[in-house]
Amino acid sequence: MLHVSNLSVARGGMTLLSGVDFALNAGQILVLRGANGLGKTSLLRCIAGLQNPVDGQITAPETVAYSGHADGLKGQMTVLENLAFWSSIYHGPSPEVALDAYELHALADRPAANLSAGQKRRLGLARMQVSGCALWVMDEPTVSLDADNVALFRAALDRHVQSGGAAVITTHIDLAIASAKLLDLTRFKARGLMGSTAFEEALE
Amino acid sequence: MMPDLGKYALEVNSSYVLSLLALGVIVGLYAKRSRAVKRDLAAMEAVHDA
Amino acid sequence: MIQLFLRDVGLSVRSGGGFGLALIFFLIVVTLIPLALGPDQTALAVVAPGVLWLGALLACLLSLDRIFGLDFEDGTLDLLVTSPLPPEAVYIAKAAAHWLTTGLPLALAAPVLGVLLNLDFETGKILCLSLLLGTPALSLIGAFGASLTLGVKRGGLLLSLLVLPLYVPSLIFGAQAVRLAGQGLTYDEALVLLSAISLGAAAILPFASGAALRINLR
Amino acid sequence: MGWSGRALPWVAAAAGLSLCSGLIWGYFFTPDDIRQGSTVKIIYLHVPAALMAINGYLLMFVGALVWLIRRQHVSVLAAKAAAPVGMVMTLIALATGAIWGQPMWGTYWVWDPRLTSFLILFLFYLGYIALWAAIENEDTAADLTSVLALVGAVFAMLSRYAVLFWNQGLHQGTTVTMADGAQQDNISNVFFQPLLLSMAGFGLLFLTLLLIGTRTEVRSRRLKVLQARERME
Repeated sequence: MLHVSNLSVARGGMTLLSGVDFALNAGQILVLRGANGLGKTSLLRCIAGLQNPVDGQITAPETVAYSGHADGLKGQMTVLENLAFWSSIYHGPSPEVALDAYELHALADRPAANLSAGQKRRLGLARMQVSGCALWVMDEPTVSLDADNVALFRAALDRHVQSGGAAVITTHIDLAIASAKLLDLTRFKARGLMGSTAFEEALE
Repeated sequence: MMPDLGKYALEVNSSYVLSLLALGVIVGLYAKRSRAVKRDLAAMEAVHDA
Repeated sequence: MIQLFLRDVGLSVRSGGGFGLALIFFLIVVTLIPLALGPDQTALAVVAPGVLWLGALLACLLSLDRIFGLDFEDGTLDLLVTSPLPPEAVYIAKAAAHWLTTGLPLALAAPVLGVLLNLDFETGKILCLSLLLGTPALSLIGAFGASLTLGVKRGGLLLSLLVLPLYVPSLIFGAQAVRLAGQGLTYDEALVLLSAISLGAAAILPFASGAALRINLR
Repeated sequence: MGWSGRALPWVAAAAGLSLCSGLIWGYFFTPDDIRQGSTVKIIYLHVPAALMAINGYLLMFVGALVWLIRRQHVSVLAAKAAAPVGMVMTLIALATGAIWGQPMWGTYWVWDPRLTSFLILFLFYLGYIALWAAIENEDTAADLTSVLALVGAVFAMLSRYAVLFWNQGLHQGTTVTMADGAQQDNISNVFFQPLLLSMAGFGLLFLTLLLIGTRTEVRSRRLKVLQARERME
């Protein structure tokens, strides 16, 4: 479903990771590990199509569901309205399933602005369900979630991969997902290699 | 030596002075920045090559 | 795309959405003009077309940074660009929502405020028509400018600097049409050219703006 | 970087020579016009500056286009280097035009289409330079300013026609026709030869500054890369 080969990723004109290779099939979860500032987020943004890689190739489905550091919620809209909006943008399944998965029924008519940080995060994760996309690309999904809610997330993730989906997740805590493949990005760290060689050519 | 500019001397002279001043300023700025960047780059490359 | 348009319109009408601020600004500008120029009725009627067009243009400028700014800050824009919706469609939906919540109310309010500046009813109709034809260009150009200055912190002033020169043709043709109408001359040509700018902007700017959005989120 | 470094001293010398000789010829050794008196000598500054103001924007347009299509860094850096020079040229054209206008039209500023278009062109230059300065990431800035330059060029043309529509104007028609032979009808050789020389001077000066500026931008980008590398190590 996702195939990444010889990928180089840059941020702010500096190549952070190079030679990244991995493949992900339907039904698999890939957990990317690595220190802060290593380039995890930049790698995910490349996979989601928000950023162009410096080098290498990504084969991914046409649309993927991406979740970043910000949840992209509108405070003036209720929980249900937020989900319904994203469902219509993706032409995805109805919000009911997502409300079930993250036990958001009681909050459905509450404006998103009145939610706690953990509740907002749950709503952000519930958005992945209404996207209907097979590949989930998630950046630190469990930030500000307590143990119970991490369990909800794990259950939702399990259901997603069992129905033929796949997910790429970055995290710096152990999610304890038994089925997940682990990939430490530290060994792809770019050493002394910079982007923008064009200027050196121009100087010749 | 000065040409007789008649009653428009002020206009003509101020045009020439202002324009040459403006050109001088932009040339000066470009030359100054060019020198500064050239010097910084040379210093940086010297450190790198060493 | 229609969903995004409806959501943007809905958000701006709800509390804290800023709907109506442009209208209030427009009203205040029109109130201040006679205070600055003096109460002479004939003098006011002479400057009314230009003042009303300029007031509408400035009112339009006020809300531009909200078009993409709010969605950029809370991460929605990232999600919209990764969704099946192309950035060009995001731009069109947002510019259209901005027009519906800003340009259209301004166009409808202008003849009413024109009464305050001694603008006669017939000319007021042309003013309304010229604003209806011209404000789409203002929203489209403004949203383009907003997409360019997305990543710039406190980019409001820069946005005005970029957008105002682009507003020149619309302002000239729009105000000219009303002025000609006020003098009883034919104004068709100005209105046609005004609509041509709006149509042209709708044809070219989605691509420029879509590119700018992609570049900014990179 | 190689050929431009070798060419630079020659271009600079040619620029200095033709500019000085053109302006000296124009200032000291040309007769006064019958109607305009000695103010005719302002055209040796006004016309070349106006020409380079427009060519500067044209150059930015081409540079931006080449960058967006071919991703040639040098072309966008040339566009960046051209902008301040073009802006100064616009300023000179505006200032000399206003000074010339005072005795001729009786006022420093009239809202004449041509003057107004130049004022708008000045605003476009300002916007382009301000956008470059506001964006930190260099490649993002290159892309966004290029998009602005393309859209700006379209709107600058539009403004030109809008302004003509708005006011038919006082400005005399273009004095210098570029078509061969036609200039004799318009402007006599006494004025035309030094004008041609100072036009060449302004053009070569523009080219000199463009070369210096582009080389500086290239070096400055390389410097930034090296600094970033140093921070990484």
